[in-house]
Amino acid sequence: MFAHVLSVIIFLPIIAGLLLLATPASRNIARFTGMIVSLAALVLSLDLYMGFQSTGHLEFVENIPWIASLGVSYALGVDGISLFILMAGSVLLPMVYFVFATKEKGYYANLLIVQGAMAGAVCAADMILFYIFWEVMLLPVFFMLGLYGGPKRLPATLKITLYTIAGSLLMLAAIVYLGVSYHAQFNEWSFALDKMAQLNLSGRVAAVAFFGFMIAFAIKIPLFPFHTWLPDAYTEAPTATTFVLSAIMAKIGVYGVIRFVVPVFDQEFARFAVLLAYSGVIGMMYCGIAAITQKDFKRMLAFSSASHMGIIALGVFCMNVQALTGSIYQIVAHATSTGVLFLFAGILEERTQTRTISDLGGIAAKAPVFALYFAIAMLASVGLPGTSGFIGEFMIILGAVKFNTAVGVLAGTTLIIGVCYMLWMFQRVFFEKATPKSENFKDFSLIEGLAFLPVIILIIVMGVYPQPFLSKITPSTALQFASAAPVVAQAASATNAHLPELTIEQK
Amino acid sequence: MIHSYLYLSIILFCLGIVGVISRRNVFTVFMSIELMLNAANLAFVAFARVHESMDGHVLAMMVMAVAAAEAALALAVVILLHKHKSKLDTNVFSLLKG
Amino acid sequence: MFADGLFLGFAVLAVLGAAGLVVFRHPMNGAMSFVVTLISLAGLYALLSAKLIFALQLIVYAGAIMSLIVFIIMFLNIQPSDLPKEETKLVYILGGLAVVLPIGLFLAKIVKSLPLSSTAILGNDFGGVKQVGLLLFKDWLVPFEIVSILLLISLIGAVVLAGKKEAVK
Amino acid sequence: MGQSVHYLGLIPLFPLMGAVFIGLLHVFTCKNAKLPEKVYGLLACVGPVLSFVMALKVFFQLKALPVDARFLSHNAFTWFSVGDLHINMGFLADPLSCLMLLFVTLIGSLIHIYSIGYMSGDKNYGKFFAYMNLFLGSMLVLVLGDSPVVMFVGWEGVGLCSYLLISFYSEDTNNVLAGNKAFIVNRIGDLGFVLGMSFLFWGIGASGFDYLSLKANIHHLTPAIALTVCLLLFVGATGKSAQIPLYVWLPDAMAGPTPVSALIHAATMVTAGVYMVARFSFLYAHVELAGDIVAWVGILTALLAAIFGMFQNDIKKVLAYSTVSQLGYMFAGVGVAAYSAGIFHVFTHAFFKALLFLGAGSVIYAMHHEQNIWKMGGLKAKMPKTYLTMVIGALALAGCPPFSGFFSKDEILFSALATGHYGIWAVGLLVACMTAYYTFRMIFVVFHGEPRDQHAFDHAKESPAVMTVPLIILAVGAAFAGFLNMPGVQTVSHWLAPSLTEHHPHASSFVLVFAMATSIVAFLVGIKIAYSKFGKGAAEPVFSGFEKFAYNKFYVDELYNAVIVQPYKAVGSSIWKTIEPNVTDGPVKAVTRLYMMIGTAFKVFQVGYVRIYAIYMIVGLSLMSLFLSQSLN
Repeated sequence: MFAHVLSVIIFLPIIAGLLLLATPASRNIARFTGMIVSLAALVLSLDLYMGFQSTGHLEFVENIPWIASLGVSYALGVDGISLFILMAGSVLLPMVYFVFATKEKGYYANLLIVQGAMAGAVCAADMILFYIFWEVMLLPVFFMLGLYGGPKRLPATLKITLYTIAGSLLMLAAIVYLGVSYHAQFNEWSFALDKMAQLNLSGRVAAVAFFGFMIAFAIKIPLFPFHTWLPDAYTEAPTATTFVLSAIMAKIGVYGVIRFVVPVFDQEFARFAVLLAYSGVIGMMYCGIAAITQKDFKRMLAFSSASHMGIIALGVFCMNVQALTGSIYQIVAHATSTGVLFLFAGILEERTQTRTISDLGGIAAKAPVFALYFAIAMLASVGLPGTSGFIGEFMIILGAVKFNTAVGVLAGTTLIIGVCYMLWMFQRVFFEKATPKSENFKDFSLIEGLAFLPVIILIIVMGVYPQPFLSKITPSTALQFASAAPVVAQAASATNAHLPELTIEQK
Repeated sequence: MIHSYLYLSIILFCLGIVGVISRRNVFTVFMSIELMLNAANLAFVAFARVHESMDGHVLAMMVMAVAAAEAALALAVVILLHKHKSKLDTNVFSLLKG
Repeated sequence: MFADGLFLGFAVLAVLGAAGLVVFRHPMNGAMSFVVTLISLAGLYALLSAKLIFALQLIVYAGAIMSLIVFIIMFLNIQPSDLPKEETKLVYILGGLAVVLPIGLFLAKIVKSLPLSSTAILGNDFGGVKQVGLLLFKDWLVPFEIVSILLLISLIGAVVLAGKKEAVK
Repeated sequence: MGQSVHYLGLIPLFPLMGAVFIGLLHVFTCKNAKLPEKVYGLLACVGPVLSFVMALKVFFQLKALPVDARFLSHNAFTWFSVGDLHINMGFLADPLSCLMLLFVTLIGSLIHIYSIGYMSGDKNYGKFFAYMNLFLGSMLVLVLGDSPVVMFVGWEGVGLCSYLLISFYSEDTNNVLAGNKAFIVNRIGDLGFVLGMSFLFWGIGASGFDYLSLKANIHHLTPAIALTVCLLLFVGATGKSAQIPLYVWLPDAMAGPTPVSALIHAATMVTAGVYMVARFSFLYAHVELAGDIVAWVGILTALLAAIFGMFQNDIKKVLAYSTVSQLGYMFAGVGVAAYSAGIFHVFTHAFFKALLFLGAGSVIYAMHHEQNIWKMGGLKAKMPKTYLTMVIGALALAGCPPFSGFFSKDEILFSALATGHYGIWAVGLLVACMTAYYTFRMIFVVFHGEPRDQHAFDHAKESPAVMTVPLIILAVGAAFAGFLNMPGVQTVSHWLAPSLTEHHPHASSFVLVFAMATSIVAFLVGIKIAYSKFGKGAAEPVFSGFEKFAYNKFYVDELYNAVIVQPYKAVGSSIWKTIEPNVTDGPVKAVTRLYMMIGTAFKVFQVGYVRIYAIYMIVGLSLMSLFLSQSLN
C-alpha cells in the first residue's frame, strides 16, 4: 500500500486511454492494454479494500493545494460509501475486455478514460475536483454512444449530452454559490467537502442551490421525471456503454446525493425528502410498468434499470440508517445484476442479430450455461433472497415503511412489478420453442464463462453472507446520521405521521 | 492644427466603411479596407507628431507590412475566385446562409 | 500659411480620391483614384515631419502594393460583363453614409475634446531613417521579427492559394 | 435457553448441496455426454434421505428434553446487521418445526424415489432433480428459520422452485404462463409478508427479530400495529397457501410433472402459510379479529374450491381443488385458534394428498399422460395396487373414520363448534359432504365401470415398484396417522403445546360426539350421492347453467385477467407510447421546440453575404456611437 494509490487508480486508466487514442495502436493492442490496465486497477482496488479500516471517515486521504487563491485543492479519499462504488467499477469493468473482443480501438480507449473519471468522481473530496471528474465522465460516453451506437444513436447522444450538461451547469452554479457563501461566513476560500458541511445555509437561495444539486444528480440517476433520456440512450448505446451507464455512472448520481447534498443541505433535504421519496417510488412504478410492454429486450432492461434506480434513490431519501445502508448495498447489487444483464443482452444481440423479444425463444435448451447465468442475474435483479438483490431491497423497504407508510407500501410493490416484466421476458426469450434466429445460438465459450463466473459467484455470496460487506458500509452510514446531519435525524423521527406508534419503540 | 489631420482621418475611415458595406466588387471592397488602414496610419503619424515620439511611425510601418501581406493573400484569393466563378461579385459566396 | 494651404490641398485630393474609389464602377478607375489618395496622404505625412513614412508611403504603398493591385486587375482582363451589376449602388452608398455618420460624429466629438497642438515642421532629428531605424531595432525588435514571420507566412499562403491546380472544374 | 446443535444447519444444506451438485452436473453434461439416469436419481435421493435421518435425530433429541425446554437452535452466522436490525442466519427446531421437518423430509424423500420411475426417459432428468432438491431445501429453510427473515428466504425459495418446476416443460407456452402466474401471485403475497415484517420490526424488532425475542416482546405491540401485522402476514399466507383471493395459481400449477404437484400440494409450499400462522400463534392469539378473518377466509375458500372440485374433468384438477379446499380447513383451524388442529391437518393431509397425487401420477403414467377422467374407467382390474392405495387416500380425504383425515378434520370442526364459530362449523360440514362427493366421483369414474377408451385401457399396466412402494408407505401413513391425535390421546397436540400459544376449548363430551356424528353423516351422504351417480359407470356429463359456471371456476381467472392483467398491460403500453413521449418528455420537447423556433426566427438574418454581416456590425456600431456620444457630454 503506497501513499497515492487513489491517484494511481484514477489516472492510470485515463493516461492509458489517452495514449491509446494518440497512438496508431491496433485494436488488439488496445484491447490488451485495456485488459491489463483494468486488471491493474482491480488489483489496486482490492488492495485498497483489504487495507480499508472501516473507521467511517475518509481514508487514504490525499490533499494537495491546487488553485490556492480560490481554496481549490486536489483532495481525494474514500469511505465506506464511496469504497463500494469504486469497487463495483473496478470489479466489473475488466469483464468487458474479455467478453467483447472485436471492437474499435476508440471503444477500449474511451472505456479506460471513463473508468478513471468515474473513480475520480467517487474519490473526490473537493467540490471543484468532483465537478471536473463529473464532466469528464460524460465525454467518453458521448463519443462511444455517438460513434459506436445503434442506428438511432445521434438523437440519443444529443439528448443525453444536453440533459446532463444542463444538470451539471446548475450544479456548477450551486457549487459557486456554496464557495461564495463559505467565503462570506468564514472569510476564506474553500471548496473542500468537510468545510462545506459546516456551512449554515437557509432561505430561498439555499433551496435553489439545493435543487441545483438535486437536479444534476436526479438527471444522472435518473429520477422521475428526469429519466426520459434513458430509454433511448441505453438502447442505442453500445453494450459496454450501457453497462457503464447503468452499472456505475447512475450510481454516482446517488452517491452524489449522499455525499454532497445530505451533509451540506441538511435542512432543505429534510424538508423535501418526502417529495423526493415519492419521486423515487413513482419512478420505480412508472418505469417498471412501462417495462412490461417493451418489444426490445434492451429497452426493457433500460426501463428495469430506471425502475431499480428509483428504489435505490428512495433508500437515500428515507433518512434512516437501514434504508441508506440498503441503498448502498443495492447499488453494488444492482451493478452486478442489471449491469451484467446488459452485458448478456449485448451478447444475445451479437449472436442473434436482433433485439426484438418475439424473435427469440428456446435459448435455455440451446445454451444452458448462458441461461443459468442469465437466470441468476435476473433473480438477483428481482430481489430473490439468497442473491445480492434481496438484502438491499429488503432494507430499503424496511426503512421506507418507517419513513412514511404510504411510500413504504408503494416501494414494496417493486417485488411484484419487477418480477412481472422479468418473467415475461425470460419466458419469451429462454423458454418456449426456438425460433429461426435463436436456433443456432451458441453457448458461452470457456473464456466467457470464466469471465462472468466471479460476478455470478459474487451475486450469490453477497446474498448469503453480506455481513462482511455491510460492516464496511455501516460505520460511514451511521456517521452520516450521527454527526453530519442531526437535522436529518431529527426530521426523520418526526416524519411518519401515518402511524405514530411506529416511532415509539425506536431508540 | 492637429485636429484637422484627425478629422481627415475620420472622414477617410468612414469612406472606407461605406466602400466595404455598399460595394460588391471584390477589388473595391479590398481597396476600401486599404483605405481604412491608411486612415489609421494617418492618425498614428499625426499623434506621433503631437507627442514628438516616433513610435507612431513604427506602428505605421507595421500597418504597411500587414497591408502588404494582406494584399498578397487577398489577391491570391481574388484570383482563385475569378478562376472558379469568373465573377468578381462578393454575393457569389453565400455559404454562411442559415 | 503655406503649410495650411498644402494641407488643405492634400486633404481635398485625398477625400476626392477616396470618394472616387467608392463610387467608380470599374475597379481600375477606383484603383487610379485610390492612388491619388495615397499620394496625397504621403504629402500629409511629409507635412507631419514623418520623412521615412513619407518615403515608404510612396515607395511601398503607392508604388508596390498599388502596382500589384493594378497588375492583378489587368491580369484578370476584366470585362464590364464580369463586373457585378450594382443597380442599387447609390442607395447603398447613401445609406452607408447615413449609417456611418454617427460613428464619424462620435469620433469627431472625441477629437474635439483633445488639446490643441501645433504641427509645425520639426528639425532633422525627427522622423528620419536613422531615428526611426534605431527605435525599430531597439524597442520594437520583437514585433518587427513577428511581422517578418507574418510576411513569410502570407508569402507561402499566396503561393499555395494562387498556385493551386484546377481541382474543381 | 435451548441447546445449540450444529447439525441443524445441515438439514437444509443437504438438499441444497444436492441441488447445486446435480444442477452443475446437468449443465455441464446435458449437451454432450449424457449421464445415466440412475446417477441422477441416486444423487437426488441422498440429500432428502440424509435430511430425514437428521430430522429423526432432532426428534429424539427433542424428546429427551423436558417439555418446557424443548427447542434446539443453531446460529450459523450473522446474516446482516445494520443499526437496530440484527438478522442471524439462525435455525430453530422446536416441536412445531420438528413435526413439519419429519413429514416434509419423509414425504419429500418418498416423492423423490417415486420420481425416479415417473420421470424416466425425460431429457431434462437432471434438471428436474436439481429443482426438486432445491425445492425441498428451500422448504426446510422455511421450516427451520429462527426469524421471519430467514423464513422468508425459504418462502421465496419455494416460490421460485414452484415457478421453475411448473414451467418445467417449457416448450409449451401454457406451462410457462402457469409458472409465471404462480410466481407472480406468490410475489403479491410476499409483498404482504415483507410489509408485515417491516411493521413488526419497527414495532418490536429492535431488541431482536427472532421468534423467541418477538414472543417475549409481543405485549409491547400496540393493537393497531398487531392487527396490521397479522393481516399483512396473512396476505402472504393467502399467496403461498392458495386462499381467496390468491388461490388462482394452484390449479394452473398442475402444468408441472405430477411428482411436483405432489411435492407442492403435500409436503411443501402450500402448507407454508398454515405453518407461518401457527409459527406466529403468539401474535394471532393476541388479535382475535385477525383470527376470525383468517378463519372465514379459510372456510370460504374451502367452500369455493369444493364447488369447483365437483365439476372438474382433469384428475389432477380435482385433486388441486381438493387441496385448496383442505387448506381452507387448515386456515379455519388456525383461525379459530386451534393451531394444533390446523397443523395436525397439515400433517395428515401431507400423507393422503401425496398418496393421491402419486396415485394419480401412476394412473396418468399408465394411461400415457392422459389426464381426463372421462377417458378412463375400469382401471381397478389393471392396477390393483394403485387402486387400493388411492381408495385409502380417498377415504382419508373424504374423512371416513378411522382414516387419518377424519380425525384431523373433525378436530377442526369440533374446535370451531367449541369456540362458538357456528357459521364456520356449518360451512365446514357442508364442505365435508362435498369433499366426499367429488373424491369418490373421481374414484368411481376412474377405477370402476367400463373402460371408456379401450385402446388406452389395453395398454395400461401397473407401475414399477419404485413407484408403488412409496404409494404403499404413504397409504400406511394415510390410514393410521390419524390415531396419533385422536380424541383422548392427543399426542400431537401435547407434543406441539410448547411451540404454540393456544387455549384448548373446554367443551362437553356431548359437543365432541355431536361433531363426530355430524361429520360421519356428512361423509356418508356425500359418498351415497357419488355412488348413485357414478358407481355403476356414467357418461361424460354436459354441463349447463350453474354447473357450467362452476366448471369454468366462476370465471375468476377471466375476471382477474380483465380487471388486473389487461389494465396493467394497457397502462404499461400507454405509458411508453403516450405518456412518456407526450407528458413526461413533454417539457423537454417543448424546450427543444422553443429553441428551434428561436433559431428559425433568427435564420432570417443569416443571408450568407459577408457584406450584409458587415452592415449589421456597422449599424450596431453606429447605434452604440449614438448612445455614447450622448453620454460624452
